[in-house]
Amino acid sequence: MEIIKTDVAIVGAGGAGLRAAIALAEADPKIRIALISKVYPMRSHTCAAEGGAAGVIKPDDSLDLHFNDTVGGGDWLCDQDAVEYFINEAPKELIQLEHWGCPWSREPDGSVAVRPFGGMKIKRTWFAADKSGFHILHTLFQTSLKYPTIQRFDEYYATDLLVDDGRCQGFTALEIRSGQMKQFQAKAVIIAGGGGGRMFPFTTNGAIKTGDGMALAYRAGAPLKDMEFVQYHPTGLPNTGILLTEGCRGEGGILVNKHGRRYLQDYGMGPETPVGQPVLKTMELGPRDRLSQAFWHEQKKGNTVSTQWGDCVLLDMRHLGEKKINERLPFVRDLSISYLGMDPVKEPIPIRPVVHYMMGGIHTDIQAATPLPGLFAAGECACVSINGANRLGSNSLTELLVFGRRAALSAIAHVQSGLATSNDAALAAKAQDSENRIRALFAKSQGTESIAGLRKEMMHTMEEGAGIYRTGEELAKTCDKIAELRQRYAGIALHDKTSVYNTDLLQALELGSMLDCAEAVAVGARDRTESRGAHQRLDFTARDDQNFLKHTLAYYHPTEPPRLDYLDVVITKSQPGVRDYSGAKQ
Amino acid sequence: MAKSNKPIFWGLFAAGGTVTAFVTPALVLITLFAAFGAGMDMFTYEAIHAFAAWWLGKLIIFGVILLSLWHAAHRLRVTAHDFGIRADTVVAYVVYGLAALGTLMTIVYLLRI
Amino acid sequence: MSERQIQLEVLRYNPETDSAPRFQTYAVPCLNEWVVLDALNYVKENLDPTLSYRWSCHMAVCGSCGMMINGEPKLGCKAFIHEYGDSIRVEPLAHFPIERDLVTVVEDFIAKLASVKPYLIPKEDKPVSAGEFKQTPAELMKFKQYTLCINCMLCYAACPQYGLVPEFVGPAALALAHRYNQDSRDGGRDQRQEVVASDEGVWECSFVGACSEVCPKHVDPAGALQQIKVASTIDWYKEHLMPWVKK
Amino acid sequence: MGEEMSRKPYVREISKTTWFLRQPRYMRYMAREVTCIFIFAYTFLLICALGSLADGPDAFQEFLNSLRSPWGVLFNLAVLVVTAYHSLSWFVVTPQAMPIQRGEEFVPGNIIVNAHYGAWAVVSLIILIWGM
Ligand SMILES: Cc1cc2nc3c(=O)[nH]c(=O)nc-3n(C[C@H](O)[C@H](O)[C@H](O)COP(=O)(O)OP(=O)(O)OC[C@H]3O[C@@H](n4cnc5c(N)ncnc54)[C@H](O)[C@@H]3O)c2cc1C
Ligand code: SF4
Ligand code: F3S
Ligand code: FES
Repeated sequence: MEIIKTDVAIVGAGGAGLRAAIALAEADPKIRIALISKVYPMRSHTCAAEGGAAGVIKPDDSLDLHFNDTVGGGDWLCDQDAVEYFINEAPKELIQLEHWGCPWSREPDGSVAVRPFGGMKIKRTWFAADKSGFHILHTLFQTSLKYPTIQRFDEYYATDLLVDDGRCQGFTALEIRSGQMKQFQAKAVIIAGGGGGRMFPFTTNGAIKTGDGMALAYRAGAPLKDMEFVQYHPTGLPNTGILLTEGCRGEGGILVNKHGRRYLQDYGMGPETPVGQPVLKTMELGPRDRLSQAFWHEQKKGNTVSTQWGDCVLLDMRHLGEKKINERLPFVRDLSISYLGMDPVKEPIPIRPVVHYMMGGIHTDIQAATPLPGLFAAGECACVSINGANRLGSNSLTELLVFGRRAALSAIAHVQSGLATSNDAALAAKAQDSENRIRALFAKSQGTESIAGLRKEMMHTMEEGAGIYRTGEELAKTCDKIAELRQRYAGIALHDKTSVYNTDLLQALELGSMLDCAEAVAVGARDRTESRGAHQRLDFTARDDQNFLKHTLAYYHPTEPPRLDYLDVVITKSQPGVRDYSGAKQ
Repeated sequence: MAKSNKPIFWGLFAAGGTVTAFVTPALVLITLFAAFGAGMDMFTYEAIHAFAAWWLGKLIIFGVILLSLWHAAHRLRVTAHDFGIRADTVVAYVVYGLAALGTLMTIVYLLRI
Repeated sequence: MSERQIQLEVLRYNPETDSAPRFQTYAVPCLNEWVVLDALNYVKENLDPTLSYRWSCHMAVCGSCGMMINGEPKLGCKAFIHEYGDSIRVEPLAHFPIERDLVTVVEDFIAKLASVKPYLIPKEDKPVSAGEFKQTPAELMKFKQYTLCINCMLCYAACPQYGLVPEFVGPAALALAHRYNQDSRDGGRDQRQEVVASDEGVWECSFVGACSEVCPKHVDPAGALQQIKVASTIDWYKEHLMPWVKK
Repeated sequence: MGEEMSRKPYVREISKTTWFLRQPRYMRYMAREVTCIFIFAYTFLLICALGSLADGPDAFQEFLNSLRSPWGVLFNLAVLVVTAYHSLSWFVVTPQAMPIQRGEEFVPGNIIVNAHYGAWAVVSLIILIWGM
């Protein structure tokens, strides 16, 4: 097996991975950097983000306000020291991106423009039309080309971390185009593998979001944190899950039910605001979890519109007019026309909540370090706990930047801390184990289970048990089902026996990652007998700060469900309070 | 990689393309009339000679012919390539040579008028 | 929901067993609002797990799923079944070597993107603490269109000059150089000209215009390339005929 | 998953001489390109006219006579069609090569194209009136 030696290796070249790579290259031109990704960097799912990135820049805003919005939005499950670091760094990172050429939308005087976003009390979301993530990703990718020390390994799939002597020292990866395994030896590893929304049937997430990064760390012994918090986005297209950005509502779009009536005021987000004059943090600009939950209630009341793609409510933007829609939401218009055949200028668009984001992920501290020495994580796959029980829209793009860089700085510190030399023979043996595992999977042909079949069952049970509203009973079923699927996974058959670009093998590996993550979600949710943020239980409807002002930590077990442990939330200055989106209390 | 010298020719090509686009069809219409023998009294030697003898007339004629030639020559070079003739240097010599020849003839004739 | 049976003819190539690509036909029951990518996913899930192709976002933004559909470069996720007849022919993007099935070898494209220095080379250095560069909406508009490229390479598959002369830097990469050249914050044009204004750069383009016709994001690379030619020509004449007006 | 290298990318050859038959848009392009042959030839015709003008009235009359041959007529007709196509194809792409930005907006392409058509008509009219 070819061995590639480097100082810092990064798994994932989305927003977080690229930001980390650039930070490393800028910090020290002598550091060797390996940036590996299962897709070409600009294909990473950061490109799909539309709305924008939050950071305090305008004079009417303040760091405290951003702090309060974030912590309250996260239903007090955020670690407040991490949030504080995050909001302090946010504006710097966004300006840095501006200096790298990001085409942020502008005010007439040439300063960057900000837009309102759900759950934010003040306009503070930087945006580049409705392609913010796309522009961030491309700006980062293009900027990364400036640095010769960033060595890219595009279309390499990381399979297992190599842990020896109690620390992470690299990983094995499959070179997709040749089908060969490679061993990456690194003094520090940063995982930036993105989220795992693909374990659910309706999702805004692209095909590559299969939780690989989380699973890598999890299997190597680092715990996953708060996995039960899965964010639904209230406005996805019903047939494809394609997202219509929160910017739609930020610009003044409204949600109505089948009677043409706005309904959010019935769920504690009123009083009703005038059409076309959105008021921050109320009605349509309430947080995502609340909006998605309101959908569920409307559905139960029979107020939803039934379409050929299932039940929907309507997102009405007609009053914005063609000019504004073209200027601020051109992509939204394009997507609606293309994929649904409906023009938001002319008609209300049917939408439904779809799985969007995972608040949980690899447990890291405020330094972006995991409990496993030498292993760092950033981006959606990590859980630094700034998002708590519900991420506020536009905080995550900023998070990629802030903690991507943070992970890089921590990795450098780790590399420079004088590490013991690695035991090459031990690493080689572990790499060999990993190769054997992949080879065995590749060779499987007798199995009776199909990848597509297992995947469907997983999605179904996740939607049933771990959806917008959960019950202990349903969750118990889902846990059992996932455990069963993990066992049946051993019986899958691989039909494709070609080494070159074997997507059958990749899908098998991705399914393995999703099953591991799905179990952490389901078990975490089953044992959290309270309702908080995105985790809503019909059998435990109240928030329970007494018992659950805590993070869930899930530890991997190869054949059994994860072992759970809990960790206190860090509270510095904001005591848990009531999440109020009624707009009454100005 | 070195910067190309193609801008010399491309500049002439682009200017020529614009000039020919504006004037050539009308010119052709005139010669077509002449070819049909229509309005023969208008194509008197004297009238045309007078125009060509006038300094501005000379300049206009020279400009139109020069730019048309170099426009066509440069595009022909590309077209040869498009038809699979890959001896670009030879092609360039031939087409630009023709254009140079035409330019020279125009100068000589204009001086003789 | 209307359903329609489609004959999906897919070019298959397995480097380990085939000496040349061949077509394989699948009968796919399609819903009317499906895109070609949905049909391929149907094949992969239900008929033939060995079929290989790239995709991710399913919303025409990641640029992975470029392929020839009935001979035309298209994004698989934006080629609607209802726009085609009952038989659809799918091939890997033209002008790129086939790695396997619909997967092409794209290193050449990536290297070309990198070759034009596609990053901001600021006119003046400015520390982050000094805040953002000012840029008016009009200045932003000047290059905005060229930032929309998703690197899908459809333009390379459409450009005959790239097919004939693989050294050609090509439409998307050159349009990206133009994007930075036009940015009011940038001062790196001279550095980019080395590659951009070389023979293999913009001068290999004969303004076929196919690139812009197929571009799913309306980047209009053809326009960008002509603008580069105009500017480079002015450069040349200035440099050689009026050396005293040095910038 | 073999140990040895199993990649073997397949390169599809493109014919250097017949590539443009593949697609209508390539044919349109080639049609545009070959206009140059006619423009080249026609320009030499003009040069000949100039030469005859320099040689005196007899030579000029001879030139006019030669124009009037069937070949002369046919040639002129062909050039007319072809150069008109050149003009159209040239004006249609000017907004791409030379966009005009007014404030935040770009002047719509069809306005620029139409302005060119208008100017073309005016220039042609002037030439025709002047020439006759
Ligand atoms: C449709 C949509 C809209 C959004 N809009 C917004 C918004 O407006 N504002 C906001 O703040 N957030 C938004 N988000 C959330 C945000 O975009 C994501 O959380 C964020 O982009 C994740 O970035 P990342 O760098 O962590 O991961 P990604 O960009 O997903 O990148 C993951 C990387 O890891 C690589 N990788 C994964 N597994 C492996 C493996 N096994 N081996 C090698 N490489 C691997 C992938 O190739 C990829 O490069 C949105 C999300 C979606 C889906
Ligand atoms: S210019 Fe258009 S066609 Fe070419 S790569 Fe970019 S988006 Fe694709
Ligand atoms: S198709 Fe090719 S030749 Fe030029 S205009 Fe576009 S790059
Ligand atoms: S799948 Fe992303 S562009 Fe088609």
